[in-house]
Amino acid sequence: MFNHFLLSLLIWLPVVGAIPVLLAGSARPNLARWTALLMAVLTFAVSLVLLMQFNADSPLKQFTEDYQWISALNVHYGLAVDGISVALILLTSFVGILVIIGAWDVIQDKPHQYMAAMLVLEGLMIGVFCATDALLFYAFFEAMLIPMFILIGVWGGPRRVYATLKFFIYTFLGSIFMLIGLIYLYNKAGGSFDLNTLAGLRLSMKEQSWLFFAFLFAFAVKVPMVPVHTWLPDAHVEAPTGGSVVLAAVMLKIGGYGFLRFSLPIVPDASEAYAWLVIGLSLLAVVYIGYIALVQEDMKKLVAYSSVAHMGFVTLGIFIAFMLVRSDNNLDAAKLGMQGAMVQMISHGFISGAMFSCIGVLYDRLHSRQIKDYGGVINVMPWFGFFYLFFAMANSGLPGTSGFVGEFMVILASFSANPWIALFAAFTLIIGAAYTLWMVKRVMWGEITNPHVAEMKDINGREAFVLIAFAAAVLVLGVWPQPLIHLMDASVTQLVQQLGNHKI
Amino acid sequence: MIDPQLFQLICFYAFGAVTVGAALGVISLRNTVHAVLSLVLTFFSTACIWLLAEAEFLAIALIVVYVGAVMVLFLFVVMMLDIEQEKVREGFIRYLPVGIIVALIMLGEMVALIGVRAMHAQTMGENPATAMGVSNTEWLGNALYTQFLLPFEIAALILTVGVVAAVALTLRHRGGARHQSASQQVSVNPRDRVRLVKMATEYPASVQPAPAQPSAGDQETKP
Amino acid sequence: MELSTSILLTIALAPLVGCVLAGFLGRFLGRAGSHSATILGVAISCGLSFYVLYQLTTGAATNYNHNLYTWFEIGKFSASVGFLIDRLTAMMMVVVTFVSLLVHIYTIGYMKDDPGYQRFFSYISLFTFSMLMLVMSNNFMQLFFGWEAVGLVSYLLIGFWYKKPTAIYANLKAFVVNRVGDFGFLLGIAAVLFFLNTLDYATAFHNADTLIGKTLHITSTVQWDAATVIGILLFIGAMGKSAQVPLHVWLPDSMEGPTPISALIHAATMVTAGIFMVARMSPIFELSEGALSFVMVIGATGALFTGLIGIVQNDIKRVVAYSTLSQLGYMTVALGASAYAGAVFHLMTHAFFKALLFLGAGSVIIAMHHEQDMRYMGGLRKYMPITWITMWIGSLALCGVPFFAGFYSKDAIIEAVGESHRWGAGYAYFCVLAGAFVTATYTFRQMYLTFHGKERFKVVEQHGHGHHDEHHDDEHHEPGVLHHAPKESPWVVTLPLILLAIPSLLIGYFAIQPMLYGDWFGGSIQVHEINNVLGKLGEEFHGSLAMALHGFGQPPFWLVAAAFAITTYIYLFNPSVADKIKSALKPLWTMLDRKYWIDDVYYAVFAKGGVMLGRALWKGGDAAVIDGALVDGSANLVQRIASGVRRLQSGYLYHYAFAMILGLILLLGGYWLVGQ
Amino acid sequence: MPNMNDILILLPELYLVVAACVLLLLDAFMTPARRGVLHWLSIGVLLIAMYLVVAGQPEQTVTAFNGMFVRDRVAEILKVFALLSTALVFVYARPYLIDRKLYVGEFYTLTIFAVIGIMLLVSAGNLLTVYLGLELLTLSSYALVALNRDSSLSSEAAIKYFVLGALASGMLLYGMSMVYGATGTLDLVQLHTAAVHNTMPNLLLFGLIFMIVGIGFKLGAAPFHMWIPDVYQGSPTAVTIFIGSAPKLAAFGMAYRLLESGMGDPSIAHHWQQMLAVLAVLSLAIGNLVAIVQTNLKRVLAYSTISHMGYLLLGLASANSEGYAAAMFYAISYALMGTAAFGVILALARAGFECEEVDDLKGLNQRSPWLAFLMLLVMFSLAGVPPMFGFFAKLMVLQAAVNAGMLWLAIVGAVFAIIGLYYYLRVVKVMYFDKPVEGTEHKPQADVSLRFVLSLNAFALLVMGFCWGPLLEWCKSAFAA
Amino acid sequence: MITLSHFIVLGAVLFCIAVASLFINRKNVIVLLMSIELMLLAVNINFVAFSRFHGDPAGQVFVFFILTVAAAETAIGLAILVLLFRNRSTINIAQIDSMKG
Repeated sequence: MFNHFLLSLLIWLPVVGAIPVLLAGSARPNLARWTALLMAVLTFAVSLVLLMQFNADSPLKQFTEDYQWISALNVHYGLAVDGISVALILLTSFVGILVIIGAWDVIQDKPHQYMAAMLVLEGLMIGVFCATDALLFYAFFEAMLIPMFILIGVWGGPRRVYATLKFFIYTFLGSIFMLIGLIYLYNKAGGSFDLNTLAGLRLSMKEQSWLFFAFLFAFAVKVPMVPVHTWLPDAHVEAPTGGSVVLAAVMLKIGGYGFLRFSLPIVPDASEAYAWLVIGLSLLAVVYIGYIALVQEDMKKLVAYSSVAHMGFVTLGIFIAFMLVRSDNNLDAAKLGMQGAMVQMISHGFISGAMFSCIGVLYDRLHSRQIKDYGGVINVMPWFGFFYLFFAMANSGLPGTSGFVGEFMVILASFSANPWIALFAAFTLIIGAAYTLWMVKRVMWGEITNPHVAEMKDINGREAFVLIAFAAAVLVLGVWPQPLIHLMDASVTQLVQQLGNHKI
Repeated sequence: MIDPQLFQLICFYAFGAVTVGAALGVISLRNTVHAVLSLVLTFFSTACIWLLAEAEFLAIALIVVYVGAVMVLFLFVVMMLDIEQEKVREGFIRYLPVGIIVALIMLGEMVALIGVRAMHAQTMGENPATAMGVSNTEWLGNALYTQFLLPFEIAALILTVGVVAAVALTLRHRGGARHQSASQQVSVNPRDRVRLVKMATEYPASVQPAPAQPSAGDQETKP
Repeated sequence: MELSTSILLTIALAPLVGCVLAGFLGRFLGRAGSHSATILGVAISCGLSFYVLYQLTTGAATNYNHNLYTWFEIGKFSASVGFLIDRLTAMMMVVVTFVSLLVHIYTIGYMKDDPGYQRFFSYISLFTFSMLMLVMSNNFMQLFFGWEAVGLVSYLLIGFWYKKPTAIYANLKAFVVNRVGDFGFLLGIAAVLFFLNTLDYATAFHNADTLIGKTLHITSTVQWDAATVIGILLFIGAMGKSAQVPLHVWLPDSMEGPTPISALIHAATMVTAGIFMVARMSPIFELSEGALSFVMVIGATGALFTGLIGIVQNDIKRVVAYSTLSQLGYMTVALGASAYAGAVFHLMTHAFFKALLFLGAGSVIIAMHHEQDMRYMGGLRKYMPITWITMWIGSLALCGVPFFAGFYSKDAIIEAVGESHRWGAGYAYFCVLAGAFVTATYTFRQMYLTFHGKERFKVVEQHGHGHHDEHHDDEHHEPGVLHHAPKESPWVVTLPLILLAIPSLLIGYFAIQPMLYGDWFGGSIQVHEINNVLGKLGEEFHGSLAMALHGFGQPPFWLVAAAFAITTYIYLFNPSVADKIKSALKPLWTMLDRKYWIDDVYYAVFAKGGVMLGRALWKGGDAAVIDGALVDGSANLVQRIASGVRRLQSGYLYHYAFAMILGLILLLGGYWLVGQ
Repeated sequence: MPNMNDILILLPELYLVVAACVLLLLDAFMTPARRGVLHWLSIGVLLIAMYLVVAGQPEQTVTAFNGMFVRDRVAEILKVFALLSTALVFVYARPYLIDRKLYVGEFYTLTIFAVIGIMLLVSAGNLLTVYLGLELLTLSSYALVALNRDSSLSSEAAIKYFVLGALASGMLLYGMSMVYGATGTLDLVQLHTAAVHNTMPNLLLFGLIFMIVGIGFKLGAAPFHMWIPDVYQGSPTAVTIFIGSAPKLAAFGMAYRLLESGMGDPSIAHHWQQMLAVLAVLSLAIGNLVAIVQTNLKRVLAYSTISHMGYLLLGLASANSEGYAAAMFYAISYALMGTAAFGVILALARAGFECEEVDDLKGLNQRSPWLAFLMLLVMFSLAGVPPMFGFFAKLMVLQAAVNAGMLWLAIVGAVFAIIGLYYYLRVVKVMYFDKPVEGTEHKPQADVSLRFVLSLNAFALLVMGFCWGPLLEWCKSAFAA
Repeated sequence: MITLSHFIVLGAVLFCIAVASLFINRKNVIVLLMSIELMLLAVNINFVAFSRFHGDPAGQVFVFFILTVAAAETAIGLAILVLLFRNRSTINIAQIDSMKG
């Protein structure tokens, strides 16, 4: 009975919860903070209920809610989740709590608005992962830009306006073409936005190609893929810590998720035909972005670029599955790649979230993100240093942390498709270690050169809580990814089987 | 005996020429008053052309309404505003070629698209009013007060708006003008106007008189 | 009866527990508490490892191969965490835990004044755990986990003194260079999965024969033999971890770390992981002549040429480090010659004597107050006799003087290479023989410079008021000036030396027969009959004593003797000759001193080149082209167009009217054109 | 002759005429101090008219006065929203008018006359009614624009509006005369059939082009848009808000009547479809591009109007019931968004201070978070970001365009939506991200009724994003037959 | 013999003269207003002619209304003009460009 509206509850609890937070006003910041935290925790609790009630052995969508929303247009308020969605929802609600705790007394200016924006954002992102109606998906997909826009713009750094406008317009640019594509499909399907219906449509190669590029553009910007990634470093650099965390941890995943939900089922033949392109861009992300990350002088920018590189594995894993299914009929390897992509998404959510939280900790103390302003931080902040190093190692894909799992699986799978692809992908082992550890070297190790660094205090309990939570997730996922994989297995299997269906 | 149809044609060309010439005058005459008068001439000749088309009522109406009212209004405004004649025609020669070219293109397109040739076949048939045995005015009036009753009412509304608007835009309550307001005069409180000041008996210069109250004095000048 | 899972788990996890205790609770446990906890953990591990080895050797228990839990399972692919314990593993476990235990104990003395005491113990316990995971693994995934984990700890320990710029440079370098190896290793694992559809050792080795005839399509026309590809890729991993040419550059720099870990990680255990791995993968390597030749040539090159560098080093630890590189080359050559058992045997003996040498060097360094330059030593033997004697034992073992442990292993390798007919064997044989001379040269030079001859340091007594040298502010010292006379190290330092000296002396004598010529490793190491050089040697083997006696007549011994003579003359009797030779062979000396310029080239090409490339891509690609031209460019273009279009709105009424008229004309004209 | 039935059909309009006259008289005899009565009375009048429109709506389409007047669903919906938005205008305008000494009865009466014009226009069944309704609307508008007699900008705007408006109606009339010449009828229903079988197809289409100019002018579609920015800027904001809302509905109604009712036969429709497509592209381009470089908030909104009319034309150009429904939906959404946008400007203006420049909004979130939030909702709605109402309106017209086979047009619309996004975001940026300028830190004064209704208005944009279904169905039902 | 085309061409010529006036007269707004009157006159000629040729009174009725509306329109227009002159002291539209861009 509870299950009938569980997903709606997940989406709207934080969104509606934002209202009392806003009402608390700037006069009672603590009330706003506690209310926000309560909402976030409740959401997380509900998502845990979802996890427990979820039957991971079934590939079917579960917790289906389907109401006619706009009958004149046959738009449905359709929600349902499969394993992949559940995993991403958990990630979202988990990160949701941590960003609120992370911002607790860091955000002094209008904390109620900040918290409310975060909650709204969280709800909308969960909505994206639940929607089964393309228009509903699109609505969530776009709507979440608004709170993010505000978050970066109001609480961001000095160039926040440029960054946030770039972020918004870039993303909008990408998705508007998807909208046209969806409208086209809607008409083609005789008036339905239902994703299953759309997936069942027969489309000519020409149609598929156009649609493929419409989708590609939308999701490539979101992921982001080279060469439409340049909004990300700017957005990250200027965003407040919480904004960066959510952006990196969850929002980028929506791009990868979109590929799964749109490109693969709806335009499989075009996806096959242009898989080389996506794979090429993914590899470019690994190598090209790797080199760029190497020379960044701003910590956040560095991590942002490394996000681009890591997300390259997501797209690589998804599209390598295509090659494997279509050319070699190697379903298991395809699943491996696809699972790798999924695990990489979740894992990158934790790691990048943690990295940005770490940089936030530093920024709160020194108000600088420039690597050169630091050096020898470990001398004064040993506990922080431990976490920083841990996440840095996870970021460079150390086995035993979650960062390794996805990359490992994707590389294994891509070797099956083509050893050269694996070769370029595996290059991340070298360049990833180089840029991450070089940063660690310059920030953490060495003598203290900046007198302000000497005055920095080690992390407090609140910061420690956030970092420990992230670290626990990274570690558990790295040591034992099987539960997560099992959660998504049925869905991924079904998805991979669908890849083989020709639609022309 | 001239063929009446030919005569009509001659008349048409004559009035047409005057119309076009006067219209050209409207747009080219240096003096605005002359231009307005030229427009009057245009209307007159057009009215004549309408007579050729046996639209007598409208021909008269054109003269009454346009020449009698609208043009007078124009003249009134022109004279009232006292415009420098030389300046307003500056650049006439400069822009003339453009104007001519545009007008010619326009005319070419229009004539080409209208299909003048097809219309050339259409000659004037019998006057429909005459066919019904009524005058043009009656013919028109019948239509106006039956079929076109609603537009007629709307036109009344439009004229009302015209009046309201013109008044709203131009009527000024001049701040400097002096009016009497009876109600205000009646409702005046005497204590506001006159103040009885008790004064000490006048003494020699060594004693200061009480200061005057300037505000009371100001009040009294107002109605 | 099988081995008990709980014992194995205890072996692996006990050090981890110690690590966590010392690491997170070190502040509460205090110094003694921390080292007790970690030493206890490692001691438990060590004891149980001996027990496991005993059980396996005596046949009280059979091999163990079980998964503990599934790491992932996707379709037919799965990876697990589990243990494969056979005699090879057991031997490695014993070596690792034993050396580790001794290093733990040694550290109490070596690090006693260091503020990072607890942290250090935590790290080395973590290392022990990681190394155990590596050797006990029953699958490639876990192997890779251990592989990287030891790399991590190595990174942490090299940079232990994180304030030292050289240390944090060295650890970054070590990690990244190792990653280059791992890059190949990971691809190798991917290849294994691709061809054999499994990551499990047992299954993979069982099906290894199916690789024969399989090829990998590199391009549409080029195809490579599957086993060769796998072998070379996996070996690239070993090249990184075991510091083979050309990925050896990190190991000498890693000497920036504290000496105990140089002994443990960069001599005895971690760097031999590559050797262990190849031995473990013998069923696969055996399938490819090409891969083995590759291994042999790489190993031989390392064995000779890195040894040569050792001759010109002045830092006591660096000499040992280059010696390690050279010895690793020996082991690799043995692998390449299919003498896997020989390699593993040398691995074991080397672990003992090289750990001994490092710890001895550490002992000297303690005595010299963290002065590592041998030019300021000399004549130390009278101050620290135990160190002196034990180090001589280690040195003789290293040189391969008969009866010492190193003799048995090294001689076996040289002979095995001599037996091999593989492509490159001739070159390898030359290298290992010449290497014997080189080894002896730098070893004796080091011993003479350190312990013999004149004292080249000054003792300036400083009557400090309870002042103790901080361990790492010795940069401020004037070189060669000591505040106290050198003295023998405390028992926690010398005890491990003694305990290591014993196996350095004896283990070869007792172990060679079963390990090399017996079937002690059982199925752990598989050699094709045709490649079985050790088998051939075994036919001529008549016992350890006979072999040692025979050894006196062999070329290696005479090379060592020659080296002994020369170095004795130069360093003991006529030190000025050394400088003469140096100036006479100036170009050669420069080449060796610059380490064949390999570091310089790497730094210029990969480090600087990488940064330059990155900057070029960033400024040129991201900033200029994508952001500048495309993103901001299109925004500017829009802005410019907008400013232009804006001017149409001139504010003049007649222009507005024109616009309408023009619109009308256009519509009319357009329609007219369409109509035509 | 008209009978009682005709009167009943025309009841809302007749009622309004009477009410307007009564208000006119009341105003003449009322002291300025009691003008508040007039204000509330006017709003009441409009609301009652709305009730009359809805309550008296017949099931079937009916005509009155020999087909001069049509009362159908289309007219009903447009009238309801025209009345509603005008009522909103009254509420928003009062404080502004009071502050500027424009609080006069003429504002109310002229506006109501304009509304009558709108109602006649959208109900027109004859070219003549179209023309007269249009003139009633525009003549009132000219006067309203010039209402601030002492403002030089206001009179400049008025003269521009007047000359161009007269020119446009001249062209419209020229077109009507041609259409009349080709078909011999002024009645739209008869025109529909006569248009197909006429002897002079060229003449008809020639007239059509001229009529499209008239329609384009009324909509404010490029290149007939030039009056919009100047008139929006120059008019008193209280008038701008009116011009920016209800007349758009009228323009749609007029276009629908002339094009669909009169020229809706597919054999003719494809001609004007192409022309409208051209106008749509030009409007989208010019509106969105030039808005980017504006600094005056009213001009920004003016150019935004032009671009929005481009979208509306996308729907119209589809020339099918879906497209009309979408276009009407769009017009309604725009009317609501326009009133809300200008409503915020009005709420921020005060005596001696026009909130006209974009920079005047700087730091609004600091000064008045609530108004800033309302403006945020409006801006995102105008930009067409879900879940706001504006997005779904855009969706509908894009969908209609794609469905009508004009995919390229939809893509153009999408591309310009992105460019348009920029200036809406800029407004949000100024409000939220910038610090208030020195000396403008005052809190906007609180007129309770304004704030309350404005909040409802702005929130409607959000709420309608969730339940736009009924409205859409209503719109669709108007064109179902 | 007068044909329909005579009237229509006359109307077209007047219309074009009005259009030309818009281009030529860039100073005097009164001339602009008169041009518009010319344009309306062209329309009226068309309507009268068509009405006559169709034998249908509607066209002439239309002209009647156009005349009426034009009168009201002129009244408002000239009122606006007077306002403009009061505020600007000029009716030279070349000087009236305070709003642009």
